[in-house]
Amino acid sequence: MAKIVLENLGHSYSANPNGEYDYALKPVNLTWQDGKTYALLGPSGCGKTTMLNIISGLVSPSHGRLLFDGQDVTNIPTSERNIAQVFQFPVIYSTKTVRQNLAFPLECRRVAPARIRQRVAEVASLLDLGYALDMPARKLSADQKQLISLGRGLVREDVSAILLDEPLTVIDPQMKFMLRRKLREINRQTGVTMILVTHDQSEAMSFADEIVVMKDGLLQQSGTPEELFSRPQNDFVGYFIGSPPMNMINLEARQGVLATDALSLTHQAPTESSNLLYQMGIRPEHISLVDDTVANIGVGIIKKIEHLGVDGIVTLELAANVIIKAKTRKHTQMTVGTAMGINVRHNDALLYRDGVLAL
Amino acid sequence: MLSSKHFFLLPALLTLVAIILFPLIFTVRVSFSSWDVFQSGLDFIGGSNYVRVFEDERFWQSLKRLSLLSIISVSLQYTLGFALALAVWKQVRGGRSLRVLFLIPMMTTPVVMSVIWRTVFHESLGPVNDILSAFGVAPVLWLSSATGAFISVLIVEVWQWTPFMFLLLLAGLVSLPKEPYLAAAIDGAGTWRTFWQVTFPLMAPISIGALIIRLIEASKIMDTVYVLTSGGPGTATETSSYYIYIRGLRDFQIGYSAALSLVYLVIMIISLTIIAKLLLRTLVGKDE
Amino acid sequence: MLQIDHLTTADAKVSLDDVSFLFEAGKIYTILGRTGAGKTELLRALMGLNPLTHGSIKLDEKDITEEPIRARNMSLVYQQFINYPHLSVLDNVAFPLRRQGKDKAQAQALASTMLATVGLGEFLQRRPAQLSGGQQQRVALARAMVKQSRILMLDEPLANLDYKLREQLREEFPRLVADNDESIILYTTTEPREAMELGNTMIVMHNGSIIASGAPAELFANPSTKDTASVISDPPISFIPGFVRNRELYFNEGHQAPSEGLLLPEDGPVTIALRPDAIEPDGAFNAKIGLSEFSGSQTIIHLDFDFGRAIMMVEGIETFAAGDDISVSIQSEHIMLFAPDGRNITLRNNQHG
Amino acid sequence: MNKFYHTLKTIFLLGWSIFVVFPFLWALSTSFKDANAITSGATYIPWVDFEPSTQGWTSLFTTGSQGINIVGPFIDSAVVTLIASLVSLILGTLAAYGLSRFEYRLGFVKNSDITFFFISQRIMPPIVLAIPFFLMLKELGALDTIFGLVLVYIALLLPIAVWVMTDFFSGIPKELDEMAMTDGCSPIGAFFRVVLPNSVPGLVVAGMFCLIFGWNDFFFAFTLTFTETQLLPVSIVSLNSSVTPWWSLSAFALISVAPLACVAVIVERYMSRGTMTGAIR
Repeated sequence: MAKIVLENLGHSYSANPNGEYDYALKPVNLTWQDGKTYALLGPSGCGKTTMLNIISGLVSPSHGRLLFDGQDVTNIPTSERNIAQVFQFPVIYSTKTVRQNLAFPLECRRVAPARIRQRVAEVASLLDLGYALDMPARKLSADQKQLISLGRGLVREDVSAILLDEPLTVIDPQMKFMLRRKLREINRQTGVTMILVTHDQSEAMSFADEIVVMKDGLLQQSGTPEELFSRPQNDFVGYFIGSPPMNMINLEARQGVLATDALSLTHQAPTESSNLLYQMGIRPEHISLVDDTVANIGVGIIKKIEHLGVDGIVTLELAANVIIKAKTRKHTQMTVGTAMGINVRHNDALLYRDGVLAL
Repeated sequence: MLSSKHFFLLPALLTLVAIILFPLIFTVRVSFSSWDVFQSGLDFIGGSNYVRVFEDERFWQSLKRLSLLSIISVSLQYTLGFALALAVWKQVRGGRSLRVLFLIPMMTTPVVMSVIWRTVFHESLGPVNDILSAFGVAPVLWLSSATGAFISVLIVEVWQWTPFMFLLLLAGLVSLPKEPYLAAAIDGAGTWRTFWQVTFPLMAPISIGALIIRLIEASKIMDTVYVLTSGGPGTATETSSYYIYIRGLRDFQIGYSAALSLVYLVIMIISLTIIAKLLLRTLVGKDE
Repeated sequence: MLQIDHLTTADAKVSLDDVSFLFEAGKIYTILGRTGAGKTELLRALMGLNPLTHGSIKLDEKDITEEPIRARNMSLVYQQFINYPHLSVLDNVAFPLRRQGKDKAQAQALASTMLATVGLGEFLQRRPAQLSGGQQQRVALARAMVKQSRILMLDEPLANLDYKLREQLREEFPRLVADNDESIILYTTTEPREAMELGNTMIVMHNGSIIASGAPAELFANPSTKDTASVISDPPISFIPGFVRNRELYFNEGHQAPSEGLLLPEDGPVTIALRPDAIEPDGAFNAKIGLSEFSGSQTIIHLDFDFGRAIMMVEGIETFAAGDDISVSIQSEHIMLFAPDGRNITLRNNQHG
Repeated sequence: MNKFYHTLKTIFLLGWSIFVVFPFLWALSTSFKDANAITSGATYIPWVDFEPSTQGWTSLFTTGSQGINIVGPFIDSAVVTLIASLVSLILGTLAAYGLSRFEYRLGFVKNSDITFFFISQRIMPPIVLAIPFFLMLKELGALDTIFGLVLVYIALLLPIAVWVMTDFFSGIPKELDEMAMTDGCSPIGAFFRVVLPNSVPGLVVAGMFCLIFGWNDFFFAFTLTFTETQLLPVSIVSLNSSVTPWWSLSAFALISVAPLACVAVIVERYMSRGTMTGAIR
């Protein structure tokens, strides 16, 4: 187990990076605590896989240092890093049984046979694979194979972190749910640090204690799911976290305040010159819709209602042609074309200056 | 009903049937005749040609020799081809020209190269004995001793066909996924373990394909033998094909050689099927 | 109008089992089902790609069961991003038009208009392999739509895309097919939310059969069988075995379940279905928290009761520690009851008034 | 440890390279020798070991009693190989496509049986076919003609084309041709408009294999031709049995293996790109 520190860590695939566009991963500082779960989240090509490969040792970073418990491992080969990894496609030793698969990392490290038997039994019971120990590993289903991959990491007592590279991609939708839960349980029972790479924000939100959002090789924000949701540091995080994305309403500076015709919510106007774009960001979940169209901060006409089951998404047109979306459970009682009153708590209306959180 | 799907298959199928089926049926018919130099034509003598086959010690000897030769040469080709493929697999510098170089022997005509090899193995004027003598080794009777001739044929076969193994195995290696290797590194497996636990199992289907193809081709060996040793000295390098050739096209015992070829064909099909099944079971662990 | 009667297939891993339906022009049908439910097989059978062992297909009163594929006036978008690798984006979309006999200039003009509509106006001369997954799927969509065929079929078109791209295309989809009033659109998906969001009519498939169909909201509110309820619920619906005795509802371990407003069936076993919104914090039931996870502004809490497992959804982001005890209430107005044979037997007082 | 492996690898590669190159270098050196240089035992380097002469090479292009004509056999070989390869490739590609996409059934015979029938032709030892071929071509009046050989070589090469292309087509998603059909192509149209343009790598590999096995065949050319038509392998063997000097023989051999050695460059390119793997399973 270890604390992982990324110290000014960056990577460029070209030898002499000219300008920031040459970086697959722009230099970043992060500290990951022992025993927690982390997610690297972003669209394809955002640098999350490069970051994972640097941690696993597949890629040697062009800048900065990587520390495991204070020890510099930047140039240490994968095999000596004490990490484990689960890949997108299940990797198993196809000629071996489940038991032999689980024992393999210990055999490679010349652990005593009695100790190997004991560890394999412990891990098998943790993963509920006890019944399958003597089956050929290749006969198992994809989700069980992923558990074997995970087990090969868990069986080692010295493992610093388990890296999960989109491990749920090839799993049946019905099994995804189960496997995600299993991963969380294992983290809780063993206290091993887990780092998940994914493009699926809901997967990241439900899995991780802390999420690192990335885009174009640049760290956007790192924080708990709650922080990312309620205080996205910029418009990209607001867009990427949450579905539907955060509503962004343009503001104008008038009489010392930033305001919009759409809602009677204002923010303090800045003192600096304001050639900048100011926007108000409101989560669809933070908008409450009421039948009363008078005692509220704005009125919108319902343009569209999407039923998503328990809850629904309502698209509204406000004054000045501003379109917003709201998420509600009362969608079944609404009809398109009617006017609804809109309420938003002032705390939930965030101010963005040129796309960056200003408050 | 002739639909578009027949447009694809029929031309090739009919061509092959027309070219192959007549000779095959004809061979079966001839094998029941006494057609030879003195009596050309299709009479009917029952199964006496087949009885003769089973009593023909020289044929069974040639079959034994052929099995030995093909199993040894194909094993060598596989081992060397795999080793070569692994050696140049990840090599970047100079790798391409080495790969091209290693492929060249399979592109050359076996009989033509055998003509060259004859001069190479020439016992007084050839370079091999010359070089060996520089190391103080006495001249080897490459082509005129039984063992020497067998080894010469083996060397030429290995030279000619290792590239074929190399080609198939390297093509397989370059298409392997990289994750299993990273996983093995993470699990702490060294070079040796990684090869046996990752590379070898992943390459098993390709290995089986390559081995079977080479065994099929090796069992037909005849060109090299014809040019290099003419089956000699004595019958030391006489393979089945070559023996059937002698009986059929040199002695002109058409009927008898037809029987020989059919027996040989049946043995080939049965043994190759068994070998394929065995390879599948040992390398892939299929349990059907 | 597309009428299918008793479609049955064999041979494939998943086969259709006596499927009949009437599709109307100008509507979007979403076909929801799990992997292996027969969605793809249905589309392929309609297209003529999978042979039928039984049944007939009628398009506008004309029997097309035996028509060759090219004459069927249908188009299909695959889950994998399938385009013609050797043709440029423009030629890809022009391809079906050329086959319809349009001349090159006309076909390319129509194709470039369609590509502009799907937002690929700048990429006409690229090869599909040079585009991202989302763009490739747009090309496939453009090629399917440009033909203006009577039936447009989309087989899980977004399944292989990134989460956010999926969201974006889902958002755009209604606009792309907005001026459609003659075609029948069939759209398969495994995601209940996608099916409900996009379809005028939702068709639920299970084990090769259509088990339910209707307006999405209506189907969600009153699923006719347990299978239907299970397929269309995301997050999952929890089924807890129970029974009715003396006009009271019980969970199997003997805990009485709330039944206010419910008309209970005769005494006997029932399955009590709890959607995530049926459970709320604080109340008479004790449970252990198995796991809590965030989903947007909601927190999903997995509960372990004495009598079974269920899922609760709480508005807002709240931290619940796994392993803790919690007391919850169960809202009888969100409970559904299913008979042992799977029929929905939920009856409420107000429905009778 | 690592260094040890590296040294071992280098020695192995070097040793094998020498083994591969050796017969060629020897033949090249021999082709510039004269009688003196040969009968005095093994010599290697021109000017140092012996005085080079070009008679080995010039004799190949001289006609008459002193010369050996290589031009005729070379053209015959090229014509037979190219025509037979082309026909096999066309027929084999069509059949492979049919077998990978449609279901054929004739009694108990299914697709896999037909594929096996094609490929099993490679098991057939040439000797089994040689005599009947001889008699058949004699009936057709095609003995000792290019036409006769082409016919036989088709039977020889067709299985190779079917084998390579079947595996190649199984790697092309069937959705591609299905899509062409939904876009208005007939099955045949789908093949020509969509599948074929995307099959170039497979066609190249299959074509190469046909050329290699066609060009290098000896036995059928040997049994089915005599004087009118003569292919390179047969002419060199007939030289070998006579009293032809080593220098002419070596020059002849080098010329006849040269064209196909160039093929190695193309094969290497396709192998390295990984486009050949479909052709193996």
